Amino acid sequence: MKKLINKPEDVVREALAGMAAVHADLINVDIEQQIIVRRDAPIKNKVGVISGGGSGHEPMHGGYVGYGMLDAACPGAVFTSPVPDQMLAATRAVNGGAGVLHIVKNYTGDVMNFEMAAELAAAEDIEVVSVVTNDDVAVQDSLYTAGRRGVGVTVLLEKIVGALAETGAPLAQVAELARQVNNQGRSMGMALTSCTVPAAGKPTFELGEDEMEIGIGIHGEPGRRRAKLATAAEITETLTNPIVDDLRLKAGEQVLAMVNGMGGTPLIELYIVFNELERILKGKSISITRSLVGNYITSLEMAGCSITLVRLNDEFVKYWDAPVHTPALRWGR
Amino acid sequence: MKKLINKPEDVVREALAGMAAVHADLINVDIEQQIIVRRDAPIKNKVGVISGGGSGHEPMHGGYVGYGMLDAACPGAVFTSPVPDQMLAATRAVNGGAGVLHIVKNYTGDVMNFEMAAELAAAEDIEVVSVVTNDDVAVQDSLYTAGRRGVGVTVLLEKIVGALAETGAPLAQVAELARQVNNQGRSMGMALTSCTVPAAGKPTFELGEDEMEIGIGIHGEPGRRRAKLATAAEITETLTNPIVDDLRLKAGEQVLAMVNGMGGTPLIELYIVFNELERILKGKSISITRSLVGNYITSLEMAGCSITLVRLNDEFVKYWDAPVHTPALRWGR
Amino acid sequence: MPVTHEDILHWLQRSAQVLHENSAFLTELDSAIGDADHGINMDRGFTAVSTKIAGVSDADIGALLKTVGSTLVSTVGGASGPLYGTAFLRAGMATSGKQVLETPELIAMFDAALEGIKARGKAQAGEKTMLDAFIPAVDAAQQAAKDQLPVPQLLQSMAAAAEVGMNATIEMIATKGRASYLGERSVGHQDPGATSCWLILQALSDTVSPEIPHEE
Amino acid sequence: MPVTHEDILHWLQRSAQVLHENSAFLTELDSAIGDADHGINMDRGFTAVSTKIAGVSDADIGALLKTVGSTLVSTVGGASGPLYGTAFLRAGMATSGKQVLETPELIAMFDAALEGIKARGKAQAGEKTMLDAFIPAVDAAQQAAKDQLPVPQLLQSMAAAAEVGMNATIEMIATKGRASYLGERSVGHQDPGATSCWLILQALSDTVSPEIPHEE
Ligand SMILES: Nc1ncnc2c1ncn2[C@@H]1O[C@H](COP(=O)(O)OP(=O)(O)O)[C@@H](O)[C@H]1O
Ligand SMILES: Nc1ncnc2c1ncn2[C@@H]1O[C@H](COP(=O)(O)OP(=O)(O)O)[C@@H](O)[C@H]1O
Ligand SMILES: [Mg+2]
Ligand SMILES: [Mg+2]
Ligand SMILES: [Mg+2]
Ligand SMILES: [Mg+2]
Repeated sequence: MKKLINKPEDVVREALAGMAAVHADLINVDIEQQIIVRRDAPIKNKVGVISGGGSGHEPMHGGYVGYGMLDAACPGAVFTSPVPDQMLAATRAVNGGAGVLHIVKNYTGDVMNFEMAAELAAAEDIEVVSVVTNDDVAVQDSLYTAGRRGVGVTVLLEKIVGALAETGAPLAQVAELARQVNNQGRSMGMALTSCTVPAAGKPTFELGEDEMEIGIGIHGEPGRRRAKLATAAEITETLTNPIVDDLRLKAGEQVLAMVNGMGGTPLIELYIVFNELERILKGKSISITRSLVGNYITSLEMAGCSITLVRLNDEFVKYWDAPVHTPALRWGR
Repeated sequence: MKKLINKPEDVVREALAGMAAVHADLINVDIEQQIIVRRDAPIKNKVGVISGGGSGHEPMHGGYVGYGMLDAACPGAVFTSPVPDQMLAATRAVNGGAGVLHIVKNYTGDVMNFEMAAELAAAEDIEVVSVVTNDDVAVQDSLYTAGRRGVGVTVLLEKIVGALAETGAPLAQVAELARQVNNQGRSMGMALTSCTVPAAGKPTFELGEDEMEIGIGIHGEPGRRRAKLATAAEITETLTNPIVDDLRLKAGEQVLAMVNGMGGTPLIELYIVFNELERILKGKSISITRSLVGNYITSLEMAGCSITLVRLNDEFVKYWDAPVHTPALRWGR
Repeated sequence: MPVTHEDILHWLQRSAQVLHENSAFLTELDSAIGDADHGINMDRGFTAVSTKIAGVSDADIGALLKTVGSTLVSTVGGASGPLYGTAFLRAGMATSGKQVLETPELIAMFDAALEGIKARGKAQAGEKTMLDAFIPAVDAAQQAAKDQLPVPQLLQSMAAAAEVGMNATIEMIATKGRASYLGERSVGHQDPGATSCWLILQALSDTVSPEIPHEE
Repeated sequence: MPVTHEDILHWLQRSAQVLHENSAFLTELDSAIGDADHGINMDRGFTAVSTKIAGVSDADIGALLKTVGSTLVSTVGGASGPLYGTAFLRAGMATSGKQVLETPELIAMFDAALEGIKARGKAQAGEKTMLDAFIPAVDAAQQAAKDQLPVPQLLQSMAAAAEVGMNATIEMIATKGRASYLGERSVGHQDPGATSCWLILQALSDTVSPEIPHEE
């Protein structure tokens, strides 16, 4: 295992300490409780927006804490949902009296832990609404399964919903916008290499020199299927078409497109994928009017990428364009 | 070779096309001439600031074209200095009548190609001043060698000098500030893995599971020495001490610190390195008052990091804090 | 011979040790169909339990098990944290104030734990989860109680049933938890949660009747 | 038997071919002590040259070589682009208007090219660069001229000297170019630029005297 770390068991704690040092102007990091909180929280009468999940997806979620996005994030152990205590501490820390939105990625562990936290918060008379993201088209959705995973759309949703919350909108409206963004967004990902969970010490899966995994999530789990390595053009088709179909995107529609790196793939390759994505969508007369290319929701050092599309409307665009100032996303101020 | 590309020979061209599509609001990309130019160039009476170098270091330099930083960038083939034609085209495109600053990283190829471009520009009566960055303490400097490589300080210098140029300062002053930043900055880097030049098709060097390269540049070249894999704490010491010594940093001084990922190292590890860096500098009573952590000057998919420190003064801070709006660096607007 | 407060303490310490020893193995299983953390999660949780119960060793069994549950909830995370946490919390509620557990109390405790896991995880038998070890184990316990077997034999038959159930997960297609994302590709791999469940039940049986060799 | 305009054209095409064939080899050499692109660079440049000179084949030798120089400058990049580019530009200036090159013109051409590389790269003999092939080659040419050897033999002795010089770079410590960053670690590796220089000179010798087998 080749990593810039000290001891595997100290990875999350030390990274949090580093993050606290770099971004002291934006966030407070409580290393004991393992939560990252906006410096000016709680903001009176503003809905608190929190999210959380396993570590190893940096900059998500801690990198999105700040003006116009999240009020707090709860990082768990690497690839492990945080525990209810963290979520409860974060909920308390950001509750300005207008209630708190929990943004939960759809994984059994995350859902159950957030559920327990919400029960505990309710017992303290803090109003909590949870919205679950489930945008991964690689996964079959049905009543009888765990449902789709929450992946890329989570980042875009946090931005859009965070901007609405910043205006002082009530909890019900903020939660409703979150549900809408989730409904209009889909993602799919692929891996060229595995990643290595620090405490596990070896790659989660092995891939041949000419193989890739299609339909991966963000936890180093194997994908839906293994395939022969292909060109950027072919890979982008493989990821994009199921998204377009599932969203029933039609000619003339506009999307927010994210080409996301899994952590080990350089930017130059992500631009190539974006180029292919634009070509494919242009062929369907769908236009990308907002975009994001880079490492936004990662799986440690995994090489690969994911594509997320969100069908845009005027409201989404307005809140997407609104100022944001977090460690990982910043514009307009 | 596992990359999200089509044909190796199309990598730079297609990545440029992708970049043009993503950042159409900020830059114009001339794919034929292979230059990236700020949308509003040339700006009358503003010194044009350009840089360039091989591709494979993304976001450098194209990601730094925009308000408050570069007016144009010339990306060469992967790890190969661009040719004088590109630099001349870029120089013409950004010349608003106040002359053009060439920011050149100290590599034989880059220096010679920029030199030829400057001769050609002079023949067209465009005033050009070149400033060479040479901040890599891993390399022995002497009159009889190629001198130190230009690495991380280049990014920080482009930001600081770009901000001054934005104020309408004359070429001589802009060039002088560039020299000052270069003089006050030093870097050192290390690699956990090699990278693979697309056209070469295989890793530039091989490293054992328990080995690392210390004192690497940014072109996948082997470093000064190979060493046994060490902890983040030890590695950070190894990189930081020569920088502090060479800069003769003293207790009470303030620095701008960059912990830069080489492309394949995830952010969580860079935060751990930053945490160590802060600890080491605190032990010497040197304070980090500005910082940057992320992938800013990379070597394709290489895993590893580099550290850059710039001794700060009020002028540097002022121009560092000034607004910037480029694809890869943005604040204040 | 009922299960005593001291037996429960020994069981918990033994579980912590067994899970620690099997941490890499459980994580290996989770690598194949999950995210390579189940052993790490369980080890972290039971290490915390082991430390915690040193301080509350004089409480009654119910209080002790509730402490275990809340400690697991607060330290494990992931899917297994709320599931095992809820199981122990419910087990604690079912044994409130008790100093020893006779067969009826044991059955009540296991029933409560099982209901807790089902309520929390909304899964059923056959979905390739810890339930596929735990449901047959509780069934076996009920049968043993009906057959009026003594407690050590009851626990032994539970562990044996859990092991059979665990092995049966190999051929299942996962429809709950992280392994479900793999669809058909989950077939051929043993479920990590079913494995930790068996380890914990085996630890209980071994604690109460250490002299009986079990068929591993 | 002077070198004709047609010989020069054949030489350039042959160089393009040889550099293409040796592209992976040159890149391999550059991987060890550089940035793994020298073969790619030279191949890109001479492929462009090959296309370009098809259009200017009726120009004089000087004009032709200047076109080669500017094409290399515009397409190669890196260190080798300005160096080889300048060499051919200067060679072109030294042979301006010529249709054939007798020994004195050849010597003048090589001298000019060498001065160009030295002026551009500010390196000297012994620094582990292309100069370590080219300087001994030009020395050999001058000796051959003094010895009044015919042109084919002159070119052959140039190529042979270049090869010896190239091999001598293996033991050198690089003090110029990218390999210099490696310091002592550059010892034991053959310089890629010295190798491409030998390939180009060998191509010239092979073009002019294809019947003479050379010792490769
Ligand atoms: N809905 C569920 N009901 C019961 N058990 C489940 C459920 N989902 C997952 N599990 C169990 O949890 C185990 C995985 O635990 P762990 O790896 O610690 O959590 P995570 O999947 O969040 O990484 C699975 O092997 C399975 O036995
Ligand atoms: N200052 C110099 N003078 C002469 N030749 C040089 C000099 N610097 C480098 N070279 C030659 O250039 C070769 C490398 O060329 P190339 O790999 O194409 O460029 P780069 O080093 O920019 O990647 C070296 O092998 C060496 O022979
Ligand atoms: Mg997990
Ligand atoms: Mg090069
Ligand atoms: Mg798991
Ligand atoms: Mg090279």
